[in-house]
Amino acid sequence: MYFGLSEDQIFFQDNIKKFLEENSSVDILRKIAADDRTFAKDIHDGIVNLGINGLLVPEEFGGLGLDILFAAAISESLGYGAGATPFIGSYVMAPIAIIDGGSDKQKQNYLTKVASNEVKFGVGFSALTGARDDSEIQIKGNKISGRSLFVLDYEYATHFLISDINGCIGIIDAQANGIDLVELKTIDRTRNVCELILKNVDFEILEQTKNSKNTAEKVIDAGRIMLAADSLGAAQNMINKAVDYAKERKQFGRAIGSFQAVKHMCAEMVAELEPCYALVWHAAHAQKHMPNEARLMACQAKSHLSDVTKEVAKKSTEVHGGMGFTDLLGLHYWFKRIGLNRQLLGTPERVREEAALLQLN
Amino acid sequence: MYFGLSEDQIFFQDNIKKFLEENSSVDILRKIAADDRTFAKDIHDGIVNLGINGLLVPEEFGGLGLDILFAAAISESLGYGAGATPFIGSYVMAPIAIIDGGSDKQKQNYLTKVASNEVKFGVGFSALTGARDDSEIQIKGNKISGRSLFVLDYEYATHFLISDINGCIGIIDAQANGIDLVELKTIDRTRNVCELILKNVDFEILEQTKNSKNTAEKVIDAGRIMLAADSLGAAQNMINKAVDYAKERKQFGRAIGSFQAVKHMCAEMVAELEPCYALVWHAAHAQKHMPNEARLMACQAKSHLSDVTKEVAKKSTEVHGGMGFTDLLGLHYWFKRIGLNRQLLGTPERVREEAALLQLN
Amino acid sequence: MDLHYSKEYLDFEKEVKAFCKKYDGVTFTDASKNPLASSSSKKKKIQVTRSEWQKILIEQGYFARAVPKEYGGYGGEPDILKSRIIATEFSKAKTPAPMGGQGIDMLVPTLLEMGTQEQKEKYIKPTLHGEMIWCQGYSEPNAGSDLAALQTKGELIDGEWVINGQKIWTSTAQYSQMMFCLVRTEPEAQKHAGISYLLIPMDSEGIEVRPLVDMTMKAGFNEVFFTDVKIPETNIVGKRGEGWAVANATLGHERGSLAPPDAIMNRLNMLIDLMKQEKLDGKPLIEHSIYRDRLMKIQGKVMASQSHALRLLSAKLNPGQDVKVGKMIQKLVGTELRHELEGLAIDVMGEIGVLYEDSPHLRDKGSWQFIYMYFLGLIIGGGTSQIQKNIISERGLGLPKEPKVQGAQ
Amino acid sequence: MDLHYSKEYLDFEKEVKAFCKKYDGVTFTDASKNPLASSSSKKKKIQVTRSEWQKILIEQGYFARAVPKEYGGYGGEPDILKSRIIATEFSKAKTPAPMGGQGIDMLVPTLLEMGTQEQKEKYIKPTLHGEMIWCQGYSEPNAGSDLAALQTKGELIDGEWVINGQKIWTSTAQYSQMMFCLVRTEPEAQKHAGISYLLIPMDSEGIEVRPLVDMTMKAGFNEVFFTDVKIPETNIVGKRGEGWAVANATLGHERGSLAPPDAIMNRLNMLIDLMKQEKLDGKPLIEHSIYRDRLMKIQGKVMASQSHALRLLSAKLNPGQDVKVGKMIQKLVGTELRHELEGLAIDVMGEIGVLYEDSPHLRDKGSWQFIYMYFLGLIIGGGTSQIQKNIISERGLGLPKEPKVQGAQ
Repeated sequence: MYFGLSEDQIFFQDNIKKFLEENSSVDILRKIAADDRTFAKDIHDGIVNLGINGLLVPEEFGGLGLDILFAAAISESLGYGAGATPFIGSYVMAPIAIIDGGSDKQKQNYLTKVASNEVKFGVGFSALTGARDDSEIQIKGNKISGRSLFVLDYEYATHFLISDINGCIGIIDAQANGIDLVELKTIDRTRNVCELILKNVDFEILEQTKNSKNTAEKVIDAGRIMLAADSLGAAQNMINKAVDYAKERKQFGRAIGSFQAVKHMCAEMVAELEPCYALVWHAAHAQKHMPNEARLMACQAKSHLSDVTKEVAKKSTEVHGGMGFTDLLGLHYWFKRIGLNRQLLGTPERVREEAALLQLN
Repeated sequence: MYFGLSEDQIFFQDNIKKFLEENSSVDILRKIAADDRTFAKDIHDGIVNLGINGLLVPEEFGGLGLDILFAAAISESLGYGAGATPFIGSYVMAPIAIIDGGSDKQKQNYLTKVASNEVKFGVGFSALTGARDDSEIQIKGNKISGRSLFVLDYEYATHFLISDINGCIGIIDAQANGIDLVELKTIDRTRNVCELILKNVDFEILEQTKNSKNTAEKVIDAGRIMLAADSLGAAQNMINKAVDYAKERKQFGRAIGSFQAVKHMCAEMVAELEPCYALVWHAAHAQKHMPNEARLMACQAKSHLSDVTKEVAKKSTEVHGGMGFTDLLGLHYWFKRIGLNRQLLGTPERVREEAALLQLN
Repeated sequence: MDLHYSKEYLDFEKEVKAFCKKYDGVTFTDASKNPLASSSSKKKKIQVTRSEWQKILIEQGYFARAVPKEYGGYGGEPDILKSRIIATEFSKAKTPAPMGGQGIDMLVPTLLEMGTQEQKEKYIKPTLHGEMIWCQGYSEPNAGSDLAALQTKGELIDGEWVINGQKIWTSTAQYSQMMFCLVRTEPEAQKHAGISYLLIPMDSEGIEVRPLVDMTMKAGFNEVFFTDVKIPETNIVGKRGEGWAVANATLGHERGSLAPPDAIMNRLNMLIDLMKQEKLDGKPLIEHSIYRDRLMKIQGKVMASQSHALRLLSAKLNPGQDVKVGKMIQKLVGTELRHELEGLAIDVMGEIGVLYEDSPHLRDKGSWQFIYMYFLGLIIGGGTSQIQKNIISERGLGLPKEPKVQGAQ
Repeated sequence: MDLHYSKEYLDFEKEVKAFCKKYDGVTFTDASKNPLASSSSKKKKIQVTRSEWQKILIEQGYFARAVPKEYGGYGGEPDILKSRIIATEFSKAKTPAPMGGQGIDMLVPTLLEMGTQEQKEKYIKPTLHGEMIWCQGYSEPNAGSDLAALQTKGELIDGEWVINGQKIWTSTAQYSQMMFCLVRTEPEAQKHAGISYLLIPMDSEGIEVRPLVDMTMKAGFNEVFFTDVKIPETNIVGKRGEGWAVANATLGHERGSLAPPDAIMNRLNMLIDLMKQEKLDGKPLIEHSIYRDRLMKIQGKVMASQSHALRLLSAKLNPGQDVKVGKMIQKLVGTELRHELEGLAIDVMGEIGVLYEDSPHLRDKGSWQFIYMYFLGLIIGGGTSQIQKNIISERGLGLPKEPKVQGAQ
């Protein structure tokens, strides 16, 4: 019996953290936020070199064949380092969709290319997770029309994977006719989202998703766990920064960390965040090993982490006093990463409602 | 322009506080909680001697003709002193029901007797405010059957005022045939509630309430403001006790009130509670002077105070450490008073839902 | 991540299941005076005394597993996973758990580590067999969170300790044969020094136990007054003036056990049942989305705490695993969460939720209000939430201690 | 309780309404560089300069009411109720408010109380007329909440102050002609002593203003660096070493004005509109009871804070009325509440809620995210919430100060 990350998982995490520590300083983040994309490209290339693109792709298709827990461990480290790279869409949601929903031929075709990095997916699922502006996606035969509002990881995408409101998922080529790509700007400049306006675009439906929501649900569950893990890592980094700052910064003749008010803020953050590790890992583990609890745990991981990390983001900023508010320390890059994760793939209220319905039915 | 209590109102409050300070020590409360009703009777008599029974009764019927703001001021002081006396039902909700809903004859008959203290009402409105066990009250002609679950201020009642789910309000004589009175025991022993099981009991319907919910709504609004005011007073007393204790009690060689953690708990309580005075007063004032906002403000006063005072009750107990948990200091009598108020005439969620619907329609 | 048991443990699980089946419906012939004893089931198949039951459990290795045979234990190796299996299966089958209490949980480990040979022989066996109940005498009215400030005095006169003073918060004092107690024996020494750990028979002359009613209106605790109480010089554990260290070894123990995570899951399930049964405006509460959202929020926290408990268990089994501050937060998080959960149940019931004691219409024997208040007591007791936060931030995160105060001792 | 205005004020209200009507749609010919200036309406009826507008308002007694005529004010009695009427009617009619800013809000009152005759004559009128913009130089990188620790040095050499050091959080520094500034002039004196209050022309040689980008990605603040900046000896307010007292007179002013309660009511109404427009699963958010419950909770708090503001206003009008700690809590409660309100709007919008800057699909010009972050800044700035709680508990409740620390200054 062992509950926790394996040595391999921790080793991979450490590699990513180390890479980001060396290549993604606050100065670099500042440049990326100012739309200097060459730095983002370097980070993305470095992370891909570590092997994340083939992570979930089965070994028979040239990937590493690892599981969602492994992906969660990586997502956590990307959140920790505010890694400006596609991950959740391109390398988690997309391969899972194809593994679970694709025909043998589709798997052979796309998974191999994901593993070899020839094909990169942007992923649009918000029609299913409570998009505020109606997406009006319509699939007719092999054509798709409508709007997919929040497409993740679009920047380097060669293809897009889109779901309609019924969980019917298909692939479009980024070069196909009829695609209008509108860049969206969010608070978080370390990840990129766009809107796709589609007019009668060629659409290759994943075989198993024509009449079943199952695949879409698995994809969303995995995506939510990744978001939870990303926020976990980001929040942990913010706490670490706050604790370090509280030890160094002096006010009224003493380290601010010796004031009970500051101490207790730090203690409260840790007390809330620490159990989240186990929840995220457990939920990720459940995706493979505990099918009856998999969906519920994914929902609860997403919504609980959204709430806890929102609070951590605020409190850790407060511990930094005025400096927390500036771009000088750059704490806000993590604050905003947590802010984006909270709203993606369903707000906490929406996701908890899903969790409740899972248990009532 | 003057926003606040008048000198008269403050004078009356002070009289009640003084009376309770002298006659309702924690020792007395302990005896009352142990069902020694003679002490409760003394307190009730003393409070009536101060004139609260005729408070809202118009002068033409022998009362003081004061308004809901005045009643709120008194309710606050009763909460402050944990006054073991009927008030909200007998001397606020009942007279308002009769003033607003009674025929001239009913007013003449009952209001005069309320003012002279011949008639005392127990009041049962929970059919309208979200009773958990269905009350099944049925009114047929001049007879009423069914159950009224949470009847307030029943102990000295000569009559009961009962509302059905449609806001049809009527009076029954406590001596009438067909009444089964079941005493309920709550956490708060300073006030008494019962269940009435009615079988075909003579029922004198208030003239104006036959086809209109208006009176019932006014009665509930006033009752809710009284509950809010009572919790306000109770919470203020708990804060005062906590601050005093924090100044006196020494741990680790210094007054616990010099620890930032304790200080900040006190500051948080005050910061939450202080604006509640204005909300309660404003809501009470609105009942007479701002008809368009009267209902909304009553709802918000009730629900907001329920939440703030729940937190104050917890924190002020914590400031007292282990002593807060004992019966020795008796802090829990106020804790429980706040606990009862929270659930009466609608839980916070239920009342906020009403507030929302008021604004949507 | 591997949440499976190995064959050894699967076999053990089977064994325990068989044991539980064998003793299904076991009842006790002696109604134990100790309120911490588990209540028994209805079917009257096997009847034993509480003490006999303790012996059966010890014989099986289900209790006192790591206590040497010579002191009445099983004499085996400690095995956390087996303890967990026992707890889980006993809970499922409603088999009566072994007795707990401060003697078994705190005194026995202390004696095993620091007691004399004579003390071990004299006290451990009857304690394990449920024949000797202990209470703890640490807190005093003027030494709540600040134990080092305690004032109860012990003087060594003619080969006897003569004790004067007062203790508070001594649960089970009225049922106990013995108290383990912190007493100031060297009045000149600095705060933490000068305290000794004494063992006091509760039938000694000069002891008065007064029940201490708390906000639940039950006397869950007591005050204990000492007037010239005399006990033998040898009734000391560890050396004179070293009682602080002796006590600290077991204090950590207490903090971990206050809010067991299985209990909260059971309670959450009770709450869900309640919300299916109670109706508001004709609809079960579980279908009112606002209440349901509050429930889901709490479920998220409960699931996190359950998973976290597994992680801590795993860290015990795999000593390399780092749980950092994971252990220190347990008391703070567990007690606050439980208080919040019970509070939701009260709101769910509305007016019904304030009923108490033996009132008509009471749900679940009034346990929601009782535990709501009781857990406020636990938030405060055994180190308030404020003290917990000090510990987490200073020992867990390495934040500097508050600077020494001028003029303070 | 009497919420009515007397005849005098009803007449005044009419007068102000008429004024607003007369100047309906007034616009400014000079696009003010001061970002604190109100934006103008669309209809282009009357055109004036900002400075002309200030003068019109002063002439009416609508601005600088209590400032003596000789210094450019109206020369009347202060009247809180009239101020309130002006604010309310201007807000309703969207009439441009008078300019605010640190010069008008903080420096002018300070000079009136403590300035020399010459200083009053020189600075007040152009400041009121919007021709002289000021910034505040209090905070330093190593003196955030602890102003007494400031290090910027001023030496009196040959009849001139020579200033070296650095200030931070100086909003409007890039537009300002002048700075009022705290500078350490007596290095040997104890912390609070030894500070002087100086007036520094921003075009002095040796001043460098660097914009300070904050988490909103706007440069709402600046850092200001001083290298051998020389100003006349007479540019000091109050005496040498008494700057702390001079500054404290106006600090209180700032805390009260950070979160005006009218603004939050407007914002709440915007949120309600948003919830009527945005849809989730085909239904407006306002009909989703969970979100609506969050809205109602916030509405309760907003109503309490609105009523509380009336109570404080009343206490100003009726000096006998006791508002106890009522004033001290305003900054803490107001900023936290506003932050919470803006946060709900973000959740209401879901994914749309994270859009920012000039993104497509942006609602309300991205103001929800901007203000959500900006108010986190205000929670911290001007005395963090932690400092506020110290003030409330020590000055408001009389709890003892933290004991002096051994070794600290």
